[in-house]
This record gives sequence, structure tokens and C-alpha cells, in this order.
Amino acid sequence: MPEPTAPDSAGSPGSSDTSGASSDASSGTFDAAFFVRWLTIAAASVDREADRLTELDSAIGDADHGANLKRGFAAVTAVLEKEPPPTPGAVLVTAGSRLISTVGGASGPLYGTLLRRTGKDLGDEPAVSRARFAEALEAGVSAVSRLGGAQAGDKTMLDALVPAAAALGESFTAAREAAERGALATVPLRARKGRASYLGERSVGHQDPGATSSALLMAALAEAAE
Amino acid sequence: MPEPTAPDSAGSPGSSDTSGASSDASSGTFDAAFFVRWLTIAAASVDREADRLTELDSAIGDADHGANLKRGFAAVTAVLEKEPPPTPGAVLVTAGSRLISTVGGASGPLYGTLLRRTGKDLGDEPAVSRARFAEALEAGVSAVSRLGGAQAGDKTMLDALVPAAAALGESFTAAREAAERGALATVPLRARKGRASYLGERSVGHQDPGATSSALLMAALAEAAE
Amino acid sequence: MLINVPESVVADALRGMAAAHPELTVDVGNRVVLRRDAPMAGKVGLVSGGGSGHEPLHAGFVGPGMLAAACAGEVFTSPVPDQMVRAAAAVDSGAGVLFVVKNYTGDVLNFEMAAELAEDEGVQVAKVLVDDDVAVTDSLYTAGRRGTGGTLFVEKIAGAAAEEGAPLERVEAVARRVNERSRSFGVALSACSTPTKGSPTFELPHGELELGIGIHGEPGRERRAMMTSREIADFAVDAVLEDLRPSGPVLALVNGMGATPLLELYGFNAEVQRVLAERRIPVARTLVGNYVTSLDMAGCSVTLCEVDEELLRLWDAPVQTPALRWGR
Amino acid sequence: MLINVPESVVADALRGMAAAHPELTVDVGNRVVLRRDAPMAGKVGLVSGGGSGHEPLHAGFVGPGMLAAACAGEVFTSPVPDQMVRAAAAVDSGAGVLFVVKNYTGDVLNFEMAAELAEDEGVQVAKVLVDDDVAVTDSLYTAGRRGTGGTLFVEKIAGAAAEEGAPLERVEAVARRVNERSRSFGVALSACSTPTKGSPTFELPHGELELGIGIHGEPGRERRAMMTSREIADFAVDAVLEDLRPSGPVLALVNGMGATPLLELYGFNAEVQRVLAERRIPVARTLVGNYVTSLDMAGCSVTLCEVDEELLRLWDAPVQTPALRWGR
Ligand SMILES: Nc1ncnc2c1ncn2[C@@H]1O[C@H](COP(=O)(O)OP(=O)(O)O)[C@@H](O)[C@H]1O
Ligand SMILES: Nc1ncnc2c1ncn2[C@@H]1O[C@H](COP(=O)(O)OP(=O)(O)O)[C@@H](O)[C@H]1O
Ligand SMILES: [Mg+2]
Ligand SMILES: [Mg+2]
Ligand SMILES: [Mg+2]
Ligand SMILES: [Mg+2]
Repeated sequence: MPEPTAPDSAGSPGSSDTSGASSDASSGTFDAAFFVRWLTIAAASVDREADRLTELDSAIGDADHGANLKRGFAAVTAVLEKEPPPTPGAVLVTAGSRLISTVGGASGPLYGTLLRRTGKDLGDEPAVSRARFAEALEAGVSAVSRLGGAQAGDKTMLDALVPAAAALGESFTAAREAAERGALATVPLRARKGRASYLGERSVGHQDPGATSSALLMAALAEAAE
Repeated sequence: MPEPTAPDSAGSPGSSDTSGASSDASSGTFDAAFFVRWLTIAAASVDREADRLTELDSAIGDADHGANLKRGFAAVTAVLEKEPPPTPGAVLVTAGSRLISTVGGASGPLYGTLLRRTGKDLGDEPAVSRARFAEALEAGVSAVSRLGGAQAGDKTMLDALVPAAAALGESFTAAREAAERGALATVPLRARKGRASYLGERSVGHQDPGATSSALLMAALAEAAE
Repeated sequence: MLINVPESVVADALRGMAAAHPELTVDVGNRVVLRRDAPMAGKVGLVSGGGSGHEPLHAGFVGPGMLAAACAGEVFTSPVPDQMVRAAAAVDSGAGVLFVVKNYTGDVLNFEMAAELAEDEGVQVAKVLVDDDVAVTDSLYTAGRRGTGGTLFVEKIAGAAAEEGAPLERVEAVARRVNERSRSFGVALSACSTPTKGSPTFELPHGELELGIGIHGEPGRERRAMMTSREIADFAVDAVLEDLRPSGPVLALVNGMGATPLLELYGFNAEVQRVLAERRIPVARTLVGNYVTSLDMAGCSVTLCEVDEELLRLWDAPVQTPALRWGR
Repeated sequence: MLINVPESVVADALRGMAAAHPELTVDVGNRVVLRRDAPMAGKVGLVSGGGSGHEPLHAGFVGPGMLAAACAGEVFTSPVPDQMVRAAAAVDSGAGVLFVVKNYTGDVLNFEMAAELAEDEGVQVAKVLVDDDVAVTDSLYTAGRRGTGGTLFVEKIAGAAAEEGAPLERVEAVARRVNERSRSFGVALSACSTPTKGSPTFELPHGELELGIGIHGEPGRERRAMMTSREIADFAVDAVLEDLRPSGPVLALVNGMGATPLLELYGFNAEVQRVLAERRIPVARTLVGNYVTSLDMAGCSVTLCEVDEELLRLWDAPVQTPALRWGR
């Protein structure tokens, strides 16, 4: 792996996939088009998996998470297609604003804030390194945590986002895998935030829909980077 | 069969049970206690069969016939037990009035009228012959037909009551059997009166609940006479 | 079911109604709900009633400007004559009583017997039969068209006439006029469960519906694969218009059968209004809600009533009942 | 389901609402329902909203004496900030706006963002969170108590204060007071089906019920074998009283979740009143009906609100909305 390992990912569980044959290694920096590609792939993935997300939300929530994100990401791709913003930061801020204006529910402001804060942190650089992006994403994830008052372990999207942001310093693949593991790890947890918290013990044994959609977003990122 | 055959039952299909070992032959006349016994047996039978009557009414009506008659006949036995009327006519008039005051629906006024009219026809005779009763019952059945504007063949209680009244001239058993046949014969009919008529062709293939309860009443009568 | 035992459902509901509506007199023993100020001096009293399970019809329509009394039967079972006799005696101020009767054999017979008995007691009784449901052909081969949503129009408009002090013949004539100009058509998306039976009155597989249902949980005239709100509106409105052919403006009642969410019902109303606009029928007033229900049945009905100026004025007149309330 | 496609359910309902209620302004594009006379000079505007599927809450409570505007989100999904910003701008007469927000993460976040944006536009915004549901313990381990039936009390009573011309701080204080004195407990006898999912949100076998449910089709805290109306009333009222311990009279809301027939709901009210009498809690007013619903869920909730003289006066004050209407 020619790129430097982000210091804070040192203690994270290593990726089992060490081939590293993604565009990570070669590209070096990522421009606005890359971020548009990411969100376009994410939108397609959310659209495909909407029913599964809704099904998960039906078990411990209110059965709308899939429809919410599908609506929001469709709006995001529409605006990005119509007027592609010039910088990575602008892409993310635009996309985040669009999510806030179209999703509603808990996930709208939270995902919207994630993208907006990450984008703002990137400033107006025309292209960013993965390390820089990882740093910005951590800022975005912190903003989500502040806004919703949740921590990793509360059985929310943060259980996927926190480890993913940390692992992004290592590689896109590592971020994807960390998010997937984080989402799976929500199954035995008892929810402390969001609607699932109303269920108390009965939330145990179900995977969190928001953590699952976060894993989809990270998988889309890894795919965009391939 | 020592008793005279009622002239109008001559053409009716003969009873398959020719043993005639009921109290018909022996008693000659029937007093108030007999009519109370009839209605008490009828009440027990309606109570036992209430769910089946409701089930039948559920198919082509509104699922209340069993509950209606159960409520009404319970009220009838209560009043007859408390103050047993002195004559057959008074028993039937009292019972009919009670049905009218407690059943509601279509069957309340119809069965109420059946008993009241039959009872009125019997006047204040202290005991009546089966032939006299048969005559009075025909008057009661005619009153039902006038009140509800229905005829035999319309898929109503009249499909059991009309042949039963006619056969009662012959024997109690014949009346019971005629009522049972009449009730069964409603299955292929298309309803023209009552709620079942709303279903048009879809009423075909179901047995009429009112004809079924009329058959129960006639079976109770035969049992009382045994 | 949210009940104690099936036998006490109606009495329990009346006790609960009494607690919620101190402005009404609720005679739980006789199952009669009355205006507190009955008899209203010099005014005709409207008395209606029928089987329970159609709430808020009828007791929810008792109050100034609508019914003077309502008699509650068992679930889907006409009340008994004694109830109507008692109601008539309680609301008659000498100006007479109008019985509003939905056209079902049971209701017709019980109200008829009651009218005879009440007249024996010296009350002047007129009767109007409501038979607005076009799903049933009114012929020798049926018990005649059923009374459904049109009942609300009859009770509101005749109630307003009575409130104005119109004499019995006039109130009766108004009621008859409203009924003659009202037509309904209903659709079920699920069956309902009566307390006694405890399970759905008929089997309706998911993805199918019943067209031309009444309000007693009986199946309709025809079963079909599920239709969209748009298609149902087309079908129901056209079924009504085929029979009504209004030349003037109409009142529209877009009624829920009980379990259809208001969200869906309002959406259905949008489609009903669309069809009416396409058919060039002006709509004077629209009422959307669960008013003439069938326990927990999912579904809806559309009732149209062609109105002239007088009927519209009477519709708009103040009404103060648990379920309908406006003006003053 | 009586719909066209799941995606258009909310817009269709708003169009239908516009047709039925010419006395309201319905902005279908922005999903905001407004009083026709907004902004009301010198008066605070109450703005509420939330996911759809709880009708008549909130749009059915828009009108004189209650809400100035309601924002409709997708089914069970909080509206987006843009809607509340638009509503605030439309109803602000300079006297400021009170956001009435049910305590759900989504609603809280979206209304918070809206408040910030509206204040940027020069509108003075106060917020009150409704969290009356005692089935959820308000602790670090939950998102806090949910807002359910108490919302109706807050919107009605604060709406009356606004109508009287009380300044923003006062309207806000009244709203807060009502919320602090309101507690609810809900029970489901069936799950509900959202348009998107098209099937029940959870499996509830016949003969079982869920205790401690919210209004979003989520399961409750506990599943039990079916209870009688009497037992449910005991359980629900005691759950509320354990938390509320009123020393004075209460308002009682006996609320249906959508598919429970009014007949059953009134019967349930009789049991609720019985328990309250047994517990020696005087009931000042009772409201029975489907007001804060969960689509086609069968079930009920009980909300009690301890009132002083002022709150009772404001409750009794005239209100003119599609779903609540009295006085004047
Ligand atoms: N306070 C919170 N912090 C972070 N994530 C949260 C919080 N509350 C909820 N979530 C996430 O949001 C997801 C639900 O989103 P969604 O279903 O779209 O919204 P809603 O819960 O309003 O219906 C949950 O699965 C959880 O991952
Ligand atoms: N016009 C009529 N003449 C004679 N019998 C009738 C008539 N209408 C209905 N019935 C009988 O009444 C029965 C239904 O009684 P019930 O269910 O108690 O009353 P309802 O139809 O009012 O619910 C029918 O099965 C039929 O036999
Ligand atoms: Mg959700
Ligand atoms: Mg019946
Ligand atoms: Mg009946
Ligand atoms: Mg939601």
C-alpha cells in the first residue's frame, strides 16, 4: 500500500482483503466527479435495497427508512446531474442540503448533516486525498453524533459510520468492511437512540436500518473508488 | 294413524317415519303446559344452535340471527316461567310479544307475529287439538307472509313454515320433517326478501338462516309432543 | 376487540357516551339517546335508530338541528318497537314525530309496529324510508334499495327543517325530497367482525375488493381484483350518477366504512372530485369522514344528494351534535 | 389500501382536503395547510406538523382557536425544515410563532433546523416539545418519551391562548404547562399497514395485544394475551396515574388508533370513567374519538391532562377546525 496509513486507523482491525487493487492506490486525489460518482452509485444501491431497509425499520422502527433514503438520494442525483458542483466540498454540501430538504425523519437531518459537515470541512479544494477525505468524514460523523446525541454502541448509523471513518484512513475497502461489520454488530445491541429505543430489550436481535444504509453508502464509496 | 288426516296435507309428501309412536296419537288435546314445554325446548335448541344460525346468517346476511333468537327465546322462557299463562293462546301471544320486544331485526317482528297471530287464532280455549293448532298456525304463517310480503320460494323462514303448517294436520313428525325439507330446499334458491336478496345470484348455494331456525322450532314441537 | 363481552357492547357504549356527552340524555336501560331539551316546544321531533355498529350514526347525530332521539339496537339488528315508542313519547311536544327509517326489513317492521303503538298513545307519527343504495336494484326480487349514507343527508336536512319549526307534513316532505335525490354506492376493502361472531363476516383475500356493499358486513354484488383509488372513484361515482342524473349542484359525502384511515379517505375524495368535475357536476358542499360505518370494515362509500336552494340552506343551518357541528 | 400509488398518498390527501375544506388554504406543493386568514394581526401563530398517518392530527386541527398551520410529512416521517420555514413565514404577523413538536428524533431535528432558518428570516420562534407517553421511560437510554395524545391538548389549549392574543412567551408557557400535565398510554389490538410496506408493520396474532405502543406502528413494550376493555382501562389509566398523580380535575381523551369502531371506543370510555371514579379523579371534560391515529391500527390510548381554571377555560374556548369544533 503506497499511501500513508492514517494514524488513527492503526489500532483498527486490519482489512482481510489486502489486495488493494482499487483505484485508491493509483488515483492519489479525488475530484468532484468522483464524489458525484459515489453518490450516484449510492443512490442506485439505496434504490435497490429500499425494501430491505424498510423491512429492517419495520422490525424496530416505523417502516420508512428505505422509502426515505430512496426519495432523498433520487433528489440528490437529480440535482447533481442538473448542475454538477465544481468541488468535492460543494458536491457534498449540495447533496447534504438536498437530503435535508427531501428526506425528513431522523435520517434526513442526520445524513444531511453528515454530508454537509464533511463537505464544509473539505472547503473549496478542487480535489482531495483519501486521507484528507477521511479527516473530513470524521468531522462529519462527529457532527452527526452531536446533532443526534448518540455514540457508537447506541445501535444507530453511528455504529457503521464511526469505524468506517476511522478505517477510511487505511483504504476505501477497509472503510466498507468496517461499516459492514459495524452494521452487523448492531444486531445484539439494545437501542438507546431513535425509535428503536422505545422497544427496550425488544430491540435486541435486529439489525439497525440506519447502520445498514450507512454500510451501503460505504460500499458505494468503495465501488466508486474501484 | 288413528287421528284424522288434515285435508290440505293429502297431497304433501308422506312422512318416511310411519311409526307414529309419539304422544300425538294418545293425547288428543294440548294444554298451556304443552305450549310452554314446546317453547322451552325451542329455547334450549336455539341456544345450542345459535352459532350455527349466526354462521349461516354470516354467509348471506349480517351474522346476527343466532344471537337474535337466543336473546329472544331466553326472554320468552323467563316470562313463561315467571307467570305461566293459562291457555295455549295466551302462551303464544305472550311469547310472541316478548319476541317482538327483545329480538329486533327482521326475525323479531316476524316470529313475534307468527306466535301472536297463532295464539290469537286459538282464542281462550284451555286446550286445543292438533288439527285446531294446525289451523291456527296456518293463520299465523299467513300473517308472517303478509307482514313481510314474502312467499314460499323467496328463501325465507316461510320455506320451512308454510309446508310445516300444512303438514301439522297430518302429525307433529310430519311438520318437523316438512320444515327440515323446506329449510334444506332453500339452498339452491335465490333470495328475494330480507338481506340475502341484496346478494342476488350470490345467495344461491347457502341455506337460509330463518328457514333453519323455523325447522328447529318445528323439531322442538315434535319433541314436546313425544 | 376492545370489549368486555359481546352481550354488553351496546349498553357499555351508551354508558360511555353518557359520560362523554353531558349535553345529551342517555337512557341506557331503554337504549335511547335524546336531546336534553326534548320535547322542544312546538317543534317536530326527528326519531331515528337502527342496529348498532354504524357509529356515529345515529346517536352521534342527536342534538339541536338534527335528531331529537336515536334508538340503538344490538349490533346490526334493528331496535325493538318499545324503544321507538319511548323515544316518540319523550320528544313529542304535540307537533308530532318523524321516524327516519333505513330501508331494511327489520327496521321497517319494527318502526312500523312502533308507529302503530305510538299513535295508539296519541302521538302523531310520520315515517320516511331511506333507500339510497344503488347497488341494490329496487325490484320485486329484492327487499328494495338499502338505506346507507343518504341517511346522514336526510337526518341533517330534515332536522334543520324541524329546528326551524316547520310542521310535520313539511318536515316529512323535506325528508322525502332529500331521500329521492340521494344515491350511494359502497366498496369494501375488508370485511368487518361483529362482537358476536368475533371473526370477519366474509372472507376477502388480500388484493381483492367487494363492490356494492351495504353497511352490515354482508358481501357486495361483485368481487374484483384490487382497484386504485382513482378506479374506485370512477366506478362508484358513475354507479351513483347512472341513477341520479343531477341537473343541479350536489352535496357529496365521501364516507369511510370505519377502518379506512382519514389519510386515504381524503385522497379518495380528491379522485371523487375529479370524476365529478369531469362529469360536469358542480359540488356545493363536501363532507369527508367516517359517518355511516360498518364496525371495523375498511372501505368507503360515495353519496351524492342533488340540492336546490332550500335544501342547501337547510344543510348549512347550524347543527350541534357529537359528530356534526357547525354554524350558530 | 384505498390509494393510487404510495408515492402520491400525502399529496392526494391534501388535494382532497382542499376540496372538502374551502375554509382552509392548502398548499399542496409545499404540504402546508394554513388558516385562510393567516397571518392573524397581532396574534401568535401555532405551527405544528409531523409524519402523515395520524389524521386528523395535525391538519384537521388547523383553524380559529387552534393551529395556524400544519406541515405534513410523508407517512410516519417528519416533514422537512423547508415546510416549517414556509409555514412560519406565512403565519407570522410579527407576534412570533410557536412550533408544537412531538418528541421524536426526526421531528425534533427537522423543527430545530427550521427554527434556525426561520429566525434567520426574522421570525421569532419558540418551541414546545410534547412528550406525554408514559410507556417510554424518559432516560439516557431512550430517545425520551414520545408525543402522542397530549398533542391534542397542547394544540387546543395553546391555540386558544394565541387566539386570545396572548404574547409568545405566554402561549409558550401555557403549551409547556399543558404538556407537563399530560400523560398518555396506548394499546394496539392490531398492527397498521403503511402504504409503502403494504402489509402490517409487525405480526400480532389474533388473541394478543401490545401494551405501550406509540403512533408509528412500532410494537409496544410488551405483548400479552387479549384483555377485556375493563382490564385494558385499568392498566392504561393506572399507567398514566402512576406518572401524573393529579391533585385536581383532568381532561380525558379516549382516543382510537384508527380502526377501532366508535362503538367499542365509547364502551372503553365507560371503563376509563369507572377506573377514574374508583381512583377518585374528577373528570372535567371527556373527548372520545379517533384523533391521534396510526393509520388502520386497531387499539386505543388514554390521555389525561390535569387542568386548573385557566386551562379549562382555554379548553372550553371556541374552536373551528375540521376535526374539533365547538363554541362561538
Ligand atoms: N439520535 C440518532 N443518532 C444517530 N442516528 C440515529 C439517531 N436516531 C435515529 N438514528 C438512525 O436513523 C435510523 C432511522 O431512520 P429513518 O427510519 O429514516 O427515520 P425515523 O426514525 O424518523 O423513521 C435509525 O435506524 C438510526 O440508525
Ligand atoms: N320479508 C321476510 N319474510 C319472511 N322472512 C324473512 C323476511 N325477511 C327476512 N326473513 C327471514 O329472517 C331471517 C333473518 O333474520 P335475522 O338475521 O334475525 O334478521 P336481520 O335480517 O334483520 O338481520 C332470514 O334468514 C329470513 O328467513
Ligand atoms: Mg423510520
Ligand atoms: Mg341477520
Ligand atoms: Mg340484523
Ligand atoms: Mg419515520
